[in-house]
Amino acid sequence: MTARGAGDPAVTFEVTAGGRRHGVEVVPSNSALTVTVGGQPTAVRLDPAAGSECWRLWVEGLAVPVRVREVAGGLLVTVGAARVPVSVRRALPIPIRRATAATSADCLEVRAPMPGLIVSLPVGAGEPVAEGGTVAVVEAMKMQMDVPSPVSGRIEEIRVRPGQEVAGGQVLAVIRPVRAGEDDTSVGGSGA
Amino acid sequence: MTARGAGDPAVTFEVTAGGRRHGVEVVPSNSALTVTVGGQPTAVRLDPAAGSECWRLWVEGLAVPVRVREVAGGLLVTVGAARVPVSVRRALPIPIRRATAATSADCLEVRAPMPGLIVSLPVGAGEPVAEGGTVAVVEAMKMQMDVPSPVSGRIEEIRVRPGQEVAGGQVLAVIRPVRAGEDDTSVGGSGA
Amino acid sequence: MPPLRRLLIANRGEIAVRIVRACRDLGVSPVAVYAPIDADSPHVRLADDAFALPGDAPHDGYLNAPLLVDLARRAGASAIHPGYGFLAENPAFAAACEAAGIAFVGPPAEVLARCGDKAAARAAAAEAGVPVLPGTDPVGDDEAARAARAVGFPLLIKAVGGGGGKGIHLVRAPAELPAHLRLARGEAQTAFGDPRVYLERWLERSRHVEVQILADQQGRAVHLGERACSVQRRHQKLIEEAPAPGLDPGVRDALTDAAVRVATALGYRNAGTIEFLVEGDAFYFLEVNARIQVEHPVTEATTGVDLVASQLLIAAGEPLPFRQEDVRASGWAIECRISAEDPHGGFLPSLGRIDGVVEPAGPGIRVDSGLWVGQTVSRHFDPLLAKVIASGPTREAAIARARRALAEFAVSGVDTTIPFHLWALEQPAFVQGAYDVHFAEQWGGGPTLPEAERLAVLAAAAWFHRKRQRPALPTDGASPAWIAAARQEVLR
Amino acid sequence: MPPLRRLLIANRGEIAVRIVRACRDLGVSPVAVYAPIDADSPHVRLADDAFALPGDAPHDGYLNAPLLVDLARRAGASAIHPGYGFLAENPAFAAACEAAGIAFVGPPAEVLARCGDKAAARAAAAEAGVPVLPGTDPVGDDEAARAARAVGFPLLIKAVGGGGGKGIHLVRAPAELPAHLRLARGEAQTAFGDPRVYLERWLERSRHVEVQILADQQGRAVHLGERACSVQRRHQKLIEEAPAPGLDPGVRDALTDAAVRVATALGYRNAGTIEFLVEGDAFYFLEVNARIQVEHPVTEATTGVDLVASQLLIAAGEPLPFRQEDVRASGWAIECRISAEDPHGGFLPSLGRIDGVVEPAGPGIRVDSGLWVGQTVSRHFDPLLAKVIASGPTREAAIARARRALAEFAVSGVDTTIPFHLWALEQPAFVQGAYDVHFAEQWGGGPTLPEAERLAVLAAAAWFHRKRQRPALPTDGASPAWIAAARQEVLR
Repeated sequence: MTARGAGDPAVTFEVTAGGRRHGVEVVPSNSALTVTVGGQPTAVRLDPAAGSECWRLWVEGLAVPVRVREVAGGLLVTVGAARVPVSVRRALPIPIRRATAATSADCLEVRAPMPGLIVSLPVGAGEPVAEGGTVAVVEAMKMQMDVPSPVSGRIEEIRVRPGQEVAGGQVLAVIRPVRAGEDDTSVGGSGA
Repeated sequence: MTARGAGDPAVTFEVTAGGRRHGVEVVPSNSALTVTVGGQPTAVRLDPAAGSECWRLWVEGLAVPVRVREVAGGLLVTVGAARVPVSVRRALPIPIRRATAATSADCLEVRAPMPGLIVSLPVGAGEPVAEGGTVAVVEAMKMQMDVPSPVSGRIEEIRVRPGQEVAGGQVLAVIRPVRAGEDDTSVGGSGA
Repeated sequence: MPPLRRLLIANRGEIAVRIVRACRDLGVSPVAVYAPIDADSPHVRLADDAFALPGDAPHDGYLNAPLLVDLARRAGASAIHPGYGFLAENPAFAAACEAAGIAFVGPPAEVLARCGDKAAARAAAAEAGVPVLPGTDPVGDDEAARAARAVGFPLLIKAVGGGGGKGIHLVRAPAELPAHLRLARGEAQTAFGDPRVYLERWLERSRHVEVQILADQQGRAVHLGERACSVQRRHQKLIEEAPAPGLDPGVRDALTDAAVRVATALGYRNAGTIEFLVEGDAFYFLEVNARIQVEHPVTEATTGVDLVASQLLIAAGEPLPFRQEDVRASGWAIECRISAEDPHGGFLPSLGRIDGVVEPAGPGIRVDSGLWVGQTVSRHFDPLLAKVIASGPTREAAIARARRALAEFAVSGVDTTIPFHLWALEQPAFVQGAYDVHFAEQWGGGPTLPEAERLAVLAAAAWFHRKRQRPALPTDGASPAWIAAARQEVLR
Repeated sequence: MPPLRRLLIANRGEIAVRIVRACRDLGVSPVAVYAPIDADSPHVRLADDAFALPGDAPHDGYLNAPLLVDLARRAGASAIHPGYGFLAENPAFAAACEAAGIAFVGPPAEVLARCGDKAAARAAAAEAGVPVLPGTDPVGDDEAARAARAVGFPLLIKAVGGGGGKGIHLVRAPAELPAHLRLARGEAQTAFGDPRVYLERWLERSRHVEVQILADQQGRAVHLGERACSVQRRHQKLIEEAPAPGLDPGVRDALTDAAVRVATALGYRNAGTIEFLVEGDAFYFLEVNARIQVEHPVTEATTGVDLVASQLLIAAGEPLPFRQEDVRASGWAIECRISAEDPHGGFLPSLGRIDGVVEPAGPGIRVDSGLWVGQTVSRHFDPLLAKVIASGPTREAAIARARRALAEFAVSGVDTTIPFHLWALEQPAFVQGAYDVHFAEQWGGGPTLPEAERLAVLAAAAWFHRKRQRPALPTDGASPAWIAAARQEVLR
């Protein structure tokens, strides 16, 4: 057990990374930290390297450049070529994304894959759309991209208009799925 | 004449550089300034380049890197390879260095030429020193330097001790000059 | 160079910085223009004078041809360097410059038009005895299906305005054609102000090799060797190198010789690149890139020739100061493009505000960068932020130095392609020089390594601990509310 | 290189960063040590591990031989690189490393001792048929006057511990000898922990030319061409270049050949430099610098050989991977040393806190730097902050690029030698390559130009205006009271 100063209480929480949950204890010792993961203690130090996101992790006689980015629901930690989404349980209640009041639980939201500009919305509200059919065309950095419908269904609601700037992850449209045979209206994609 | 906004009053003062005094008027215009020196208006802009001292001066379609350092009594402005001490009159009362109470007006102060460490003080208080004789040896960055006496005379007072860190310009010793024939004690330099 | 005293740079980012430096080296006074969002950028900071453009959208700014010509005149510039992208290959812009008595640093308008007419360029190459791939003239939507059948699948849709991978779509089957045609046209319109596209046959297991050309106004054309550019994602190059690894010396000679013949046949002037697809020992002319290219530094590193300075000298009417036999390439150079893209998220653009940068340096490393702290990476512009060029006496040395430099490079505020490069430079196929245009597909979403996971857990734990102790880090954005909540709960 | 997995760097600043990079390129894990004042420095930030030294004073820290050997052992390092200065040429330290089973990256202790014994080195050179200048063994204060008469005036007092211009004093007449002897001894004690000095004849109109040597443990020695180092101030080099301008090819061949003979005669191992004075077509051996030198990058730029990586490979027992005839130098390279000195104030050290840095980059520019924002430039260490190495196909191109880079370089917080370099690179004597060791004296206190004065007035006026409008600039130091007073009076 690592000796602890009176003013340096251990902090314990659960970290989930790559689908695995780890019990983690952090104890300050000198200028470093002792981080115990699954009973295995490791001396680490995290020094700032550039701006708010880039750090240098000193661990076991090696220095590893890491980037830590805060996102909704946790952290994205980039270590070399690998990116590891990390969430911290108990300490970090992950906000659960519930269907909004306006959207019934049966409906699906189509979100912007990147921040950008809405170029066009080929299918109008109330119209049918096929799985893979284009719901919106988004442009960023001179690249245009079709945003496809994840299911066959009918557009319940369009939440954006052409020419509008949207954030990554912003809801563009809400679709009510149609089960095979439930609705025999011919459904088309962007050509509809 | 340059048009002036109501909230942009002209500021006038006198700038002395290279021994020449200039009447200077500064009038803001858009993102730049109109600086009139000796009746000659010039549009300039000063943008930060690095830290507190490095700037980029935009003037007459050219950009000139300048460094502006605040020193006692004014500014040191470095333009390319040249350094120009600049003082601003009326706006900038230059503090006159008066002899301190402990030093009679006849005495001269010997100051440290650079910040550093006092290595030795070869001549003691009350002892004679020749013009050019070593009053102190100062060391910085592995370089040692003799601090010579500007006159022949007698050490009135030593204000530092060996091993002491001193600032650039700090008074090391006070010397009372001896006019030729006034004192026939043989005076030596560092060998005394 | 008396006639060229002042030059306007009609571009932004790292290439504008590059052109400023070439100007300085020749004693030419560089003048910048900038979109409002670029006001504090390095190309503005390093120039002698700078003019604001009226808006961030390209058509207001860096594509605003009449305004750029007018600004050059007002700035007293006798030449305009268009960089790459934007107006670099626009014959009308080159003609407008000439009409205003301003030298356009690039080929004359008629050569740009000839190179831009892809079918004509292909025909000229074929006539010069250089193998070409089947392709079309610019196609309308109506005729596209028939033209595609004639070309054969798989095929590429390419923008006539061309370049930088923008507007390029791979089509494997006739059914995919209409959707891709529409997207490609939209991108071409945005990037080049020209919606025209054409079709070209695609070879599945090919390598992309290109040859650098310099041609003076006296009509002498030389090549400066080839570059390998097969590490591509969405038809955008990610890594380029010179020379091309694994290229048979006979094929190399035939390629470079063919490139000079194509350039001569087209009456080419100034710096340009002749692109080829190579499959085994066979090669096919693709097109001419009638501009300085992003990857020009690898050729500068191996030949010692300053290509951008050469562009200025040629534009000023100077003859090339060397002949083909004087060009000696030695060593190896590799360029990694650092772009604001999320390599773990399908290389989608990553927008945001740069709040910290550490660029690499030291032996064998050149960094051409447009990065600055405070920079807003917007959807308006190409995501290229900087380039790391590593060179050394051998390919092995260049790769080792590139890895070292990438590990030193830190960018905070947006995702970048650095993790992809760290991965690529460790892959056996890359290290052995045995890769083709499909190489980057093996990246998938990036590696998942147990060791990285362990380090990420340690880093996350230390990060939280630090956040608890030092509430305020110097960032612009407010800390998300959940962090505050988490902090409270951790403290209990 | 299996035996060398981890290496301790017993140095600081730019050379420690340089060694970190060589380690990375070879897959060796670099371990840093640091005086408390250097805790946030780049060499610490870039290493795999870092150990604090107990104090800032050199004898507590970077000269603390037993502690450094102990730290290497604790860090699991199998080698120590001493850089230059500090313990680089200390035979006892090299012996202590060997005794502890740690490879010292440099010549073995007995070779260091042989090179450090200047009289013995001179004798060995003379025996190898190389001309030498009159000089002495280490001299005591009593015998100095007589020894000086034998050597002849003018002469130099030089430190036995040697290197970097420290402890070197020029003496033109017998009367000046005692004072200079005392100062030189004091400096030698501080810099090298060894107060011994020796005397050597000085040639008034000579040029300083040195030859880079690499010698492996198998006994093969090669040279990598010469460097010209005549731009000196207080016997500290300010600018170096490779090759040496205006050197007759026959003299060059004789010099490099003599250098290899001296190295062979001394049983030299690892990287070293053989120094010569050249006067007309005559040259004289001066001494051996038994270490990597500050100016090594100009040789790296012209030969493509990584000298620091070569040092590591030789220390690991590898034979040189090339022979003399494989070494090909091409192009030109110039290094400007950026030091914390006030060139307008007699090059006195400028101490302070760095609060802003912009380093140059781009084609033909390499920057080796130990600078960081927040750095305290203290009296404890050498004032060298960074080096700008400019290279190009011709000397003219290298000079143009060096000028461009110096204009981009901005350091806030201390005075630097940048203004001197801007001046030097414009001087006809330098541009023509026709300069000797007196060149830097022409600087005087720097130029006074009416145009500079006019710009300074404009800058000062704009600066005051800005200060009035924006009271808080992000500096650490408080604004002097007189500024506040001035502001009030300006506002009236």
